[in-house]
Amino acid sequence: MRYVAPASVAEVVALLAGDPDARVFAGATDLVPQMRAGRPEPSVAIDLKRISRLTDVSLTDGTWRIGAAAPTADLTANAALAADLPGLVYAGGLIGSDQIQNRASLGGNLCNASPAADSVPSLVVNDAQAVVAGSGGERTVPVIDIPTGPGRTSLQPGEFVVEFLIDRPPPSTSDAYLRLIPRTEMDIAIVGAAARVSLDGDGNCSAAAIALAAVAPTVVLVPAAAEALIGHPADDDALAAVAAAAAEAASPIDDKRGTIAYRRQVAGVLAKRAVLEAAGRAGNGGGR
Amino acid sequence: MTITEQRPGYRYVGTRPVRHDGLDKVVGKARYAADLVLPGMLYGHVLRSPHAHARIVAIDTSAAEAMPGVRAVITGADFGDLPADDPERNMTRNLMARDKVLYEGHAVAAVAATTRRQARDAAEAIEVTYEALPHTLDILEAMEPGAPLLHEDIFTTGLDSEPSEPSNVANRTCYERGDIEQGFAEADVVVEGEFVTKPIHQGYIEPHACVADTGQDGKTVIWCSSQGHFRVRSQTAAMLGWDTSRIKVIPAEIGGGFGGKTTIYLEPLAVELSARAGRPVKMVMSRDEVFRATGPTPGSVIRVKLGATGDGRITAAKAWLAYESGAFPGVWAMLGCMCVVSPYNVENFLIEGYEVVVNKPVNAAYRAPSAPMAAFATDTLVDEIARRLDMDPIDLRLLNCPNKGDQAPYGPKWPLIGLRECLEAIRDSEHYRSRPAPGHGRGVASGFWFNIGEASSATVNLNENGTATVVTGSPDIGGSRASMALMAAEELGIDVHAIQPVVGDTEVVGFTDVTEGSRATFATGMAVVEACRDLKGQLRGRAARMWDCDVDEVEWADGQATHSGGEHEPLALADITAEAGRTGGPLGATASLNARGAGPAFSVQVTDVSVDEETGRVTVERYTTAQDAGTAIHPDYVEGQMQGGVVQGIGWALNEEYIHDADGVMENPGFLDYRIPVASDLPMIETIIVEVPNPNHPYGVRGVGEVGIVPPIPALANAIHDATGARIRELPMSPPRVLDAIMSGNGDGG
Amino acid sequence: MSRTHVSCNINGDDVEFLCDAGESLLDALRDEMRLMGAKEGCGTGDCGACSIIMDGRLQCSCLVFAPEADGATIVTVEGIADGDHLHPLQQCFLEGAALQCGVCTPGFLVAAKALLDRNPEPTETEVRYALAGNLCRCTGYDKIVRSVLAAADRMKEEVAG
Amino acid sequence: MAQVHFSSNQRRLTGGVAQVEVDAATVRELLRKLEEMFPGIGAHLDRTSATAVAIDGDIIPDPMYEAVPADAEVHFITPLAGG
Repeated sequence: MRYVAPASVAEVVALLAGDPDARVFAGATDLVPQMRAGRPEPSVAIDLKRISRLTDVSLTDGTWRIGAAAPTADLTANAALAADLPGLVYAGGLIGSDQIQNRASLGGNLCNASPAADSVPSLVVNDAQAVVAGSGGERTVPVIDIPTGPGRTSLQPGEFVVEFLIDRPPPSTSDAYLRLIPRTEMDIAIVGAAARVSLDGDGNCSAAAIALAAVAPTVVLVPAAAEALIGHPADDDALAAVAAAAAEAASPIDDKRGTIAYRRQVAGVLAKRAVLEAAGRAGNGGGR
Repeated sequence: MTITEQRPGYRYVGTRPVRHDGLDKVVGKARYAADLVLPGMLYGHVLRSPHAHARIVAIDTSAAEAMPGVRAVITGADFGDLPADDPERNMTRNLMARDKVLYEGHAVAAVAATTRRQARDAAEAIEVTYEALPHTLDILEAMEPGAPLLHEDIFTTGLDSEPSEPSNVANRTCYERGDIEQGFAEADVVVEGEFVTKPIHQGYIEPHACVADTGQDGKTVIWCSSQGHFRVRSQTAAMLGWDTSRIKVIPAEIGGGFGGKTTIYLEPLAVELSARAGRPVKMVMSRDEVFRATGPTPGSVIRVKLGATGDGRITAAKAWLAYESGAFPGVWAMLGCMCVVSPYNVENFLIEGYEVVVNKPVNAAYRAPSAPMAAFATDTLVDEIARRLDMDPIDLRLLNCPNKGDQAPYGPKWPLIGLRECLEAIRDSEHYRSRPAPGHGRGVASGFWFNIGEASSATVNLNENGTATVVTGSPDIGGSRASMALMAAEELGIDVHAIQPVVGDTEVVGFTDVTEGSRATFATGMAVVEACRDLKGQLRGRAARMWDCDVDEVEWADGQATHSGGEHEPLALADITAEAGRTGGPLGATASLNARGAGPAFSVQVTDVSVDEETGRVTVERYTTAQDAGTAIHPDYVEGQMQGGVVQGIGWALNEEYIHDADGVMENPGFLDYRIPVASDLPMIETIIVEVPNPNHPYGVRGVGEVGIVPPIPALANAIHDATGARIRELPMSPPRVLDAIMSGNGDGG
Repeated sequence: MSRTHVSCNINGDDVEFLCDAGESLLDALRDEMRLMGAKEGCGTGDCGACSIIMDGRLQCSCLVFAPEADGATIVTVEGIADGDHLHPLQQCFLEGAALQCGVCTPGFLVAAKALLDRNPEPTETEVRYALAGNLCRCTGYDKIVRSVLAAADRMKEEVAG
Repeated sequence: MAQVHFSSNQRRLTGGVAQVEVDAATVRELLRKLEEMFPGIGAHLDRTSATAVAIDGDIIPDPMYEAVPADAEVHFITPLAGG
């Protein structure tokens, strides 16, 4: 294995174009354990952390640009981002320990393509767009279109994610993410649920998005849960409908971390609670 | 907090000095086995079985031997086979498979090469031809006739008639007293249940590691991480067929053991590789190997039935216990039988236990081995009786509490024990007297562990400047060096930091058994005290020479010699050691002994939990443990043992488990999915040290290392029941299982 | 295969070493620099025994490729004390009996230092969450958490004094 | 006379006898006398790796040469392991 730390996106594109076994990384928090578990080493490990565009977090013209390799600790430390997108920032702060969060990135979390990735549901409910670079130039793709199954993405050979674009949420809008793990830290989500809720002047939901982690091969957007909410306040009836829709949308598997029945039940519970939390914040004006 | 019963005042014993080995450990200088580097050192790597059960048809090492950097390759054929009745035979067959592999992770071959990477690549290039065999993973299934057999030569012992067919059941143990039918007939309340637990790993943070340097003289030096370097020596000798005098074992600092480092895994392989390569060989396990190939504590199925009178007296107990011991039998079911009702006086009981082999890693001791699973069953049912009778659970336990002179279920009469005092300490604690917070549930449980004595040696040398060096053979896994120094300080009357406690290798100190069974401070401490008392006699003799008087005129107290007639100024220890060369030479003493009279240990614990009834997540909100230490020599480390044991029990109760797939492959061989508790999972663990001195130890010590792990499982199960009404009888009480119990309305039986 | 040359500053010393590209920084620290304070407990970032601070960030050195350290400033447990003067965390760990076997201790000290560097007055809960990436199997964490809180108090007094 | 108690497993070798009185100065002598009383039990109990002795509640592994006080209560038990 070779190690390279290019200084520009163009250099990365060139390295990837010439070598199908090359692989980009930011924190290597998935790559190293996979290598230790016996996965073949890449021919070249391309360190993205020395490209400022990949690690910067900035707000320009009402859009947050989050470098794909920015450590999630940098998101947590960014008060303005946390005010705008508290659910996403909280999700980033759930990924492993402080040690992990100083390396793990949203780009890595997305492209590792684990169904249980904590930050992906929050990216999805906030309609995040991924800027993807490849030999054909750059393109912008909705985040939800990137994972296609466990360990698989829609990225073409030679492509990698450069940054995420998220529009600042409008007023009276906020998001939340909750996950269920057996311990308090250091676990992979058995189920995760993200919600984004906008409230109108009467306290009714005017827009909503709910997405689930670890209940299907990829992140699942639950339009039925959003529909159940829109036009209503986040009251018991609406929340029960959200929970039912989320449980219905879940198509989980039995594995070492949880059972089908448990995941369905908890998907509903977490969806409901995430909506309640997001709506509570939205009712306080959201981030503004 | 310490609750003390009639113990004398001491000057050093019971104080909390900074431990002697602490500084090296906080600056990163403490040397563990994996930290050792020798010139020319090679790296060893073990090839392990991917199959749970398979016949080894052929092993071809030729490709591996031809690879760059490879200096030696070994397989089971390179070691002699021990006779069938040799007690170490199973150990040797665990270290390197012969004929068959018996679990996924079973060692098949090993390589030494110049770099770690070369060793690993070469190990993977060894071609092993397997013939897969049917395997058995489930304890009850393995007991059935017709189950896949691990061993052709296991015929169940302890049955009423000798079996004609081999089986996976190694032995049946039975303890019986009184008339069980009569006992249940007298009962107004009868409760029963089946309790199931999974294998649990000790989870020490330091993986097994050793370095072996075998010289051309046919001798070898081993540096290793072990709870007992004399056992490393004898077991390594047994596997190699060597005389023990060819082997010197130097104990490195040990990064946790909890019973898991009372046996060996790597050392004979490293010695053999080193002998063949003519170079030192280091072997360090990965975490994955630690989980797959080193000893967990058994999974179990335990059925208990208890009867009690309306006023709470337990009249009868019936227990059926099956422990899975992994690929080779152990003593786990027997120990479970001896513990299952021991915190209670029961006149009528029938206890039977079965030791069952399955295709999983060979079990090793883990902190009060076999007792926690048994306590899970019994103390859950005792809680059920208390609820049925509307009795306080502590009062119920006090009513049935054994005292000195009562007959323990495993036979002998109880010596002086402190269970009653522990129960009273919890009953009187602020925690127990306060009501649980709204929504919280409370659980109580008690636990028993024997504690053991065994052989220990100590040498105490006085230095010319009045300091002392205390050399023992007990690896220090939790602060025992500080305890040795405290006892020596108390005896000699010099400052605890004027004493340097050292763990000696196999060639500098007398034979000492493994640091296990909560014995180091008890047994090795006894040897230290005996050597110090010998020295005090010598010091009086030297003072007599210095004063030119009869030795009977010299008294020793508070670190100085005084003349009974008052004719001489007292001589401090340093005054005497300074003159030692002129009064008869160096001052030193050695004691070697079999420590007798280990004091049984009891712990009583109370916990409050909250349960998220929609997800089944349990949060431990508050925890208090009371434990009889006999005498706490260094209270900080007594508390540390209590707290560590409790938290291991919490992990076992809530989240830890071995998960195997249908092929017998472990699915969670890492700390990500084998979930030991993290700091944010826990509250402070409040401790109450109860001191009912052990009359058989000069300072009243009982071992404190193990019993703390026994009560947490039933305490938490009882608290979850209190919070939710759901009775959980299978571990771990993880969110899915707790939610399932809540939703299916599993309450108390009956 | 040729080895990679790395220049960095470790505990105040400018150093250079050669490593394989796929080697972890943990292995490089231990094998090349003979700094044995950081331990490997898991090799997968789950236990924190290999914690170091690299360019001000707490990391698991087992997850860092050694060549990433080129140009970096690294603090290991060996660099926490100020000469012979122990860091208050080290002193409080000793006085508070916050270690038993000691193998996790270097990682805890480094992680706790990173915490106090960024949050000098943490609550008990903040300490527990900040140290959740460091596993200890001996102590049940009680005395570790108390010792970190004690060190924070002591550092505050030192600043005030 | 020492009071020797037998566990359920051991009673299969004593024909169901739960307790006997034996006059013996050491465990070795005790085993010899028990063997005379219950042929076969000596070999069963003599496997020191399999049996320890509790004399008046004090558990002694490898007890062959151990003294047996007069009126001692003796149990043959499993040798203990520990963590």
